[in-house]
Amino acid sequence: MGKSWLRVYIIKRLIYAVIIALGILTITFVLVRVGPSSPADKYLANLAAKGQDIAQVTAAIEARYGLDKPIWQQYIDYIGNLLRGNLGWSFSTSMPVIDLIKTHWIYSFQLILLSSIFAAVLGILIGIYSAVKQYTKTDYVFTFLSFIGVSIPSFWLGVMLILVFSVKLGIFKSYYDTALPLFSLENLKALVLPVMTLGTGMLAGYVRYTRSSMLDNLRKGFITTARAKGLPERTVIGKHAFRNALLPLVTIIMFDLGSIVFGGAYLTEIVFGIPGLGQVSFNAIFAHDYPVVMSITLIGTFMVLFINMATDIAYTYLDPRIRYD
Amino acid sequence: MRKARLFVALSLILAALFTSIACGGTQPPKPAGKQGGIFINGQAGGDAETLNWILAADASSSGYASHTVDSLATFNNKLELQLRCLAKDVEISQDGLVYTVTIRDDLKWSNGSQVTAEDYVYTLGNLMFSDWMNYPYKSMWQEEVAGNKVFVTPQVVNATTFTITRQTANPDFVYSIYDLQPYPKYIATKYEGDVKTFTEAPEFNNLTYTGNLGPYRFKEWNRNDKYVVERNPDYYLGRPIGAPYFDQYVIKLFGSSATMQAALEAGDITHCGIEPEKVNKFMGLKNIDVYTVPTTGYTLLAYNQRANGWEGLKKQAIRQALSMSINKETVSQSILLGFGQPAFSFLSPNSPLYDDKSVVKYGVGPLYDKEKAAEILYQEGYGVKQENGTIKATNKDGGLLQLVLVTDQASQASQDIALQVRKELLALGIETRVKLVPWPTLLDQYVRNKVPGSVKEAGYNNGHDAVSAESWDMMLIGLTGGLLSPTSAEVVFTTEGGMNYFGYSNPEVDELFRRLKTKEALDKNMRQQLSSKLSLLLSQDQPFDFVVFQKANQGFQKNVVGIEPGISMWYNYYLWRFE
Amino acid sequence: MTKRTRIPGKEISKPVYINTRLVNYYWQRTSRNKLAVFGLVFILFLILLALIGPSFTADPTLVDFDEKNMPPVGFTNIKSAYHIDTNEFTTTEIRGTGKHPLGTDGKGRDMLSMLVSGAMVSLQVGLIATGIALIIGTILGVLSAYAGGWVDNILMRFTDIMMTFPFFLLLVLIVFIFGPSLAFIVLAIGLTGWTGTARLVRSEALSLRTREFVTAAKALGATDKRVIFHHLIPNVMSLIIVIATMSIPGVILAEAALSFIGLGDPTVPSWGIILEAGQHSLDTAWWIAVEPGIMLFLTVLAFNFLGDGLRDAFDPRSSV
Amino acid sequence: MDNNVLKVNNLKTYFYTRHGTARAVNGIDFEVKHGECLCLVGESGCGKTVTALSILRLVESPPGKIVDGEVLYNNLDLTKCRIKRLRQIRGKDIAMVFQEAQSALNPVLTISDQIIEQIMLHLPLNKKEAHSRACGLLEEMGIPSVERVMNVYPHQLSGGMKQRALIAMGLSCNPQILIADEPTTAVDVTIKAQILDIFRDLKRKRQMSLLFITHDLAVVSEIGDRAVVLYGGKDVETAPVSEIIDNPKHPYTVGLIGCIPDISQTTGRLASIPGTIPSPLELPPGCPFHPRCSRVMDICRHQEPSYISISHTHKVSCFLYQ
Repeated sequence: MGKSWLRVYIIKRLIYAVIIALGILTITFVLVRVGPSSPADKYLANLAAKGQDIAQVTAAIEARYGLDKPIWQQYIDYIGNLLRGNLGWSFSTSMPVIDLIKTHWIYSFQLILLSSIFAAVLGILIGIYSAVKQYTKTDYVFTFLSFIGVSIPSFWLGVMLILVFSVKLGIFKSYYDTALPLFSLENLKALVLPVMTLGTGMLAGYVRYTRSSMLDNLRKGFITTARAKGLPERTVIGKHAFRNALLPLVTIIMFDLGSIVFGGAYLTEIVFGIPGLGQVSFNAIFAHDYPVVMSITLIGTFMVLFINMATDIAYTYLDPRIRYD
Repeated sequence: MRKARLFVALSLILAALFTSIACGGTQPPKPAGKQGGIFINGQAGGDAETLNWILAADASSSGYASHTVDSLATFNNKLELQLRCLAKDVEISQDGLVYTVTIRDDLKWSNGSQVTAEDYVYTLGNLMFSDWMNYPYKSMWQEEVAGNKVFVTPQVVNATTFTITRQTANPDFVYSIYDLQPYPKYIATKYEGDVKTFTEAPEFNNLTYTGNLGPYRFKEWNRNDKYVVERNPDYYLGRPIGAPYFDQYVIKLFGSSATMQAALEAGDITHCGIEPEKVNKFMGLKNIDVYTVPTTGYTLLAYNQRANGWEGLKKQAIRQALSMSINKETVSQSILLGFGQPAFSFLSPNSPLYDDKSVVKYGVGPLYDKEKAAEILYQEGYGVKQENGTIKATNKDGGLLQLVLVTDQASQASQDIALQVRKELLALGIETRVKLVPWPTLLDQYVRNKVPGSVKEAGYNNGHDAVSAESWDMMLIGLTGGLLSPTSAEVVFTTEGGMNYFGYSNPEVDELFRRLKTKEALDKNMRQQLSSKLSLLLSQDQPFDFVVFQKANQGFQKNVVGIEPGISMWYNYYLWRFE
Repeated sequence: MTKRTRIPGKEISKPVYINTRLVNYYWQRTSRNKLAVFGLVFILFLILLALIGPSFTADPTLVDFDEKNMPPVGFTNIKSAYHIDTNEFTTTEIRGTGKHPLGTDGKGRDMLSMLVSGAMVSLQVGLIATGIALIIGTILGVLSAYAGGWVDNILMRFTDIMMTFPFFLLLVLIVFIFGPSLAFIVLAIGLTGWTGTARLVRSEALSLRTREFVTAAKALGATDKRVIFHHLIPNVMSLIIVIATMSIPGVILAEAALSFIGLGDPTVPSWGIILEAGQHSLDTAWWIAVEPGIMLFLTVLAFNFLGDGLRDAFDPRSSV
Repeated sequence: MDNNVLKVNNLKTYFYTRHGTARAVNGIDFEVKHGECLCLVGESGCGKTVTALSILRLVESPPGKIVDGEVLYNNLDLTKCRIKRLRQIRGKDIAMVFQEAQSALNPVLTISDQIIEQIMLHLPLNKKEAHSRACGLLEEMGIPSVERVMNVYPHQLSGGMKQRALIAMGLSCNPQILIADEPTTAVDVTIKAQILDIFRDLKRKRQMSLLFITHDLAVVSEIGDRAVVLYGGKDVETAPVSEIIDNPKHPYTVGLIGCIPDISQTTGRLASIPGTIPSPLELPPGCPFHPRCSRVMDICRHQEPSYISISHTHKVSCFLYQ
């Protein structure tokens, strides 16, 4: 089946993405510059303790951050550099922003990837089971647990997991050790608690969405048709019902992927001391490291836009009825 | 996580202080111990900002870099001078104006070339004193001559000797010299003149030049995670004995002190600081040693003596009365669980200049007396006698006396003490509103001041008539107490001092500080005398209530040997090793 | 077997809140859901607690450092003190007392009192911030649907931008830059959280716009303002009630998360603030982190239960 | 040995809902003979569809449950046999065609996927053979450009096409019995005629039994051999179609026949049965039809009428004939 309209659609979406990104960049820029605080503020305790002339130091630091120029000039400079592919220099970590991102994305990525897989696989399986066994005791238990799962604050769950598994039982380390090789069992073990922390909410959400989406579809006529054909229940549910139930699930899973880096993943990174992108970006905010804040916002934005687009395109394959014109 | 910021900032300052002077030269060389192992130092604060330390304004950055480059000198736990990187001496001329520094002749940069006096003079003259660099701490190298701030003059004498010449005497200046670290001239000239390229210079950001100057060499710095340095076999101080002993020294960052301490308990890290509540637990652990050491960090309660503070605070008697009603023992026993020491002076009790007899001890013993405090307030017209005979503090017109106590919300210790102060003053009938504000707001709204209606931008001390945007009466802040150089407190206490935002003015104090920076203070006895006088004067006058000096608890794995607990315990850390 | 029931009055332009028959109907549908009833009861209990609780509990700001880290009733804790003069440690075992049934925090404040006053904070945050978000979202959504054309275009592109903005990052940015006072946090959450509402309301209003009663009102000469405020908005109310209930938990959690990373208002002891303080003393005083977490969890759970029940009640498809 | 291929005895299917027990099918008896077309007739809500679903045990459970009776296919009771055995019968021996092709076809699978899936499940054919078999069936249904239709998704076909594809699917394994549940309701008049033609052809060519469910007596008269009239979950009259049309006995059947518009009659209003069909939740005592019956007697209100044979082929359950 030819999908030539899809190419037009992608081009449209890309143009649209650039416009959105520009809007977001501008808002971020304005936000970080209109605030009353200065990057020099956090040094003042130190400087005062050493008896320094604070005004002079503030001026020196602001000059080095490029904040002494007029705001519009800074904006143009920033956008200009960006267009040339230069994300700038991170003052709070003393390395090019691009390198900073390159060294830290993997920590977030592995966490998010594992959590998503854990949550999606388990969530979908439980959701399907629960839907098929609707109104049985197991269904009630799973539904209730899923309510608990979505209601538990992830950061609190992380703290509790540490309390139980690290402090009381001593099974897991309470922090993530970056020294472990990426593809090793130890690394996987180190990620168990973080993945549970981040994944539980997602998992519970997926259970609920899968269950309701499956229930919607299990009531449909084509399920009776499929059964009337003599198909085994596994095929009826796995092929006929689930393929139809997948669509809303994909939306929600993709949305989670796009929004989790700077939400749940960040909180998890804080609790377990994982130096991922979430930590990098929020530390940059606290350090007034504008080039990093801007770049991370930009990356976050593009990621969301890209995931949205990927979702839309995935739809056209999952549901032949969908067309974008 | 941010909550403990000020506290953390303080401990970082201390850590930096210790690590930057983490050397030791006159020590008799210890027998060669077992080499090997990784020392992991846990920290629950923020990461350093740069290894290009000359640009750093934060405390951790120079601490990170100093593992690879020693300073000129350091002090041991008894605050005795330990000369390092120096072959001979720092000699001060009779008139106190010329400092002659002689460095060792066996110091090498990474390319094998010798570290010379030229490098030091270049670092001072072409980097620290240059306009393009705008060195954050440049005022440490400036003096006031005929109303202008001018830099001191460095000069090369020969390959291992240079001089620094001042126009005015200042006995405390020598401490700036002791802390000096060199930049390699042969690399720095490449970047000279352009702060941007200098900032991004790979040699400085990766410390590739440090040769044999420090016990460790840079290995890896994973931001927000860990900083790793590895054993430097060429280390000039360790050469005869093979020190340092650890293969690697790691600074590992944690998101919270709880996980960090759990890691110490589990043996995943070698060392970290321990909060008062947990000391007992760690003392009970078989694998952990806990050392309680004094620090220079102290908390003080500033009384606003500017126009937008309560007018009573301008009177010495009232300030004394308030200080008299705040129990410092309670603060150090109940809040810090004993890991504190009542403070009566800006000088740390550990300072050789501190004289316990020349302070007035408000807030302890007979000078913790609420009745007497009430009586004073009553006599000054700020109180009414109640039917039962007790005195209730009031406003001048007999109304409810309300005071505003502001402090940084990030500091747990300050918050605790603020609430305790509120409780103590409530007993006098004073209602205190505790305002916890973020650090930037604190600076912007409460600290910075300007003369109303003037066009001059708000500063930290804009003269007698200036006031801050928000009015306040008391402020709890943390400062580093004077250890060796009393004049570092000058900015806070003198009328014109750059950090005197609370409007204190006492000509006698000004005069004593001035004299401490003159030639006469070069004389050790005179210096002691002047400091004691100043200490007494300030503890009488109570521009602040000096509340408490904190003690730190350092937890180590038991198998680390060679530690000398004390205020400067890191001074010989290159000799530490595992059993 | 699915039995379809027509919702009485669905087409009537009377708003839900004054149509008692409809309210009764929805209440009946909601009350069939036991979990939703539990949620509602818990929320009412919480409101009651927040309103009259403080007059029964001690002053939550009252510090007593001699009674810090007291365990809850039935638990014990070790209290230690270092004596500088003798360089000795004294330790005593302390037991939870009726004076502090849920123990005390690191400042010796009564946990029960703090949790009670924290309930007020969480409810305020949840209700006010959601209210702000809903008002903005509803107005923009209805306006967008009603005006159409370039107004719709601009508003929806702006909504897209705000939606694409990583929500928590934006929130942290705003709160960090402008300072963490509770009022500002509430405002910031409200100002960033309206996009979903705007979208949903817009699509609902778009479908309503073409309905007969709106056309009829227009034909009778109703002004735009009247159509919007008397016909469109009342008819999206049921949707809004569901959105509100479903988004309150998120808002409460956002405030708690902000507090957790140190951007909470330290002068107001919200559950998030207490929790954050508690996580540093997990091994010595676990209850400081556990108790507010449980409250937070139960509150969010209650709102989720209720929201789910309401959504089912308002959704004719789901009746079984 | 009789030539019944399917025999339904006293079938009862109840739904247990929050509002009470819905007795959707409340004791139905009928049999389908080899090669005949039996029509189940009744208003909507009388239990026709549930009967059809109950035969293959397709009633959603919970809330539905077959509480009594038996469905005998070649002496095998489908209500009690093992599910594995039943699956072998479903789609192979007994196939079903549902009323709304739109919802009965899976929207995310192509037509070929859906037909081939069934063929390969029951017949020992490989994919290619199954494909050509499916093409043949579609062709037989009168679908033009079969190859194209095979590869499209249901939403790309018109209603009539979908219905044909669905029928093709039902026929794909040469079932002995085809149950068609109102296959003509959801399509417009011309398509309806074409679909009915298809069924007539099938009956002629394939010699299979057809259980045709409809509310439309006109359709019954066109293709039915025998008819069973259902009311309130029970069969009230069974007879050959001609008898039903010409000589209805049960007052309900009489009423139904009266409802058929006769275009030759130009005056008068359409006749209708007063009242509404009883809710399966609250079936009236006695004869379920008595509240609407114009010839109601006292006994009808208390006692259920039993089935009596009026002739060899005509049975009715009404006190009028006892």
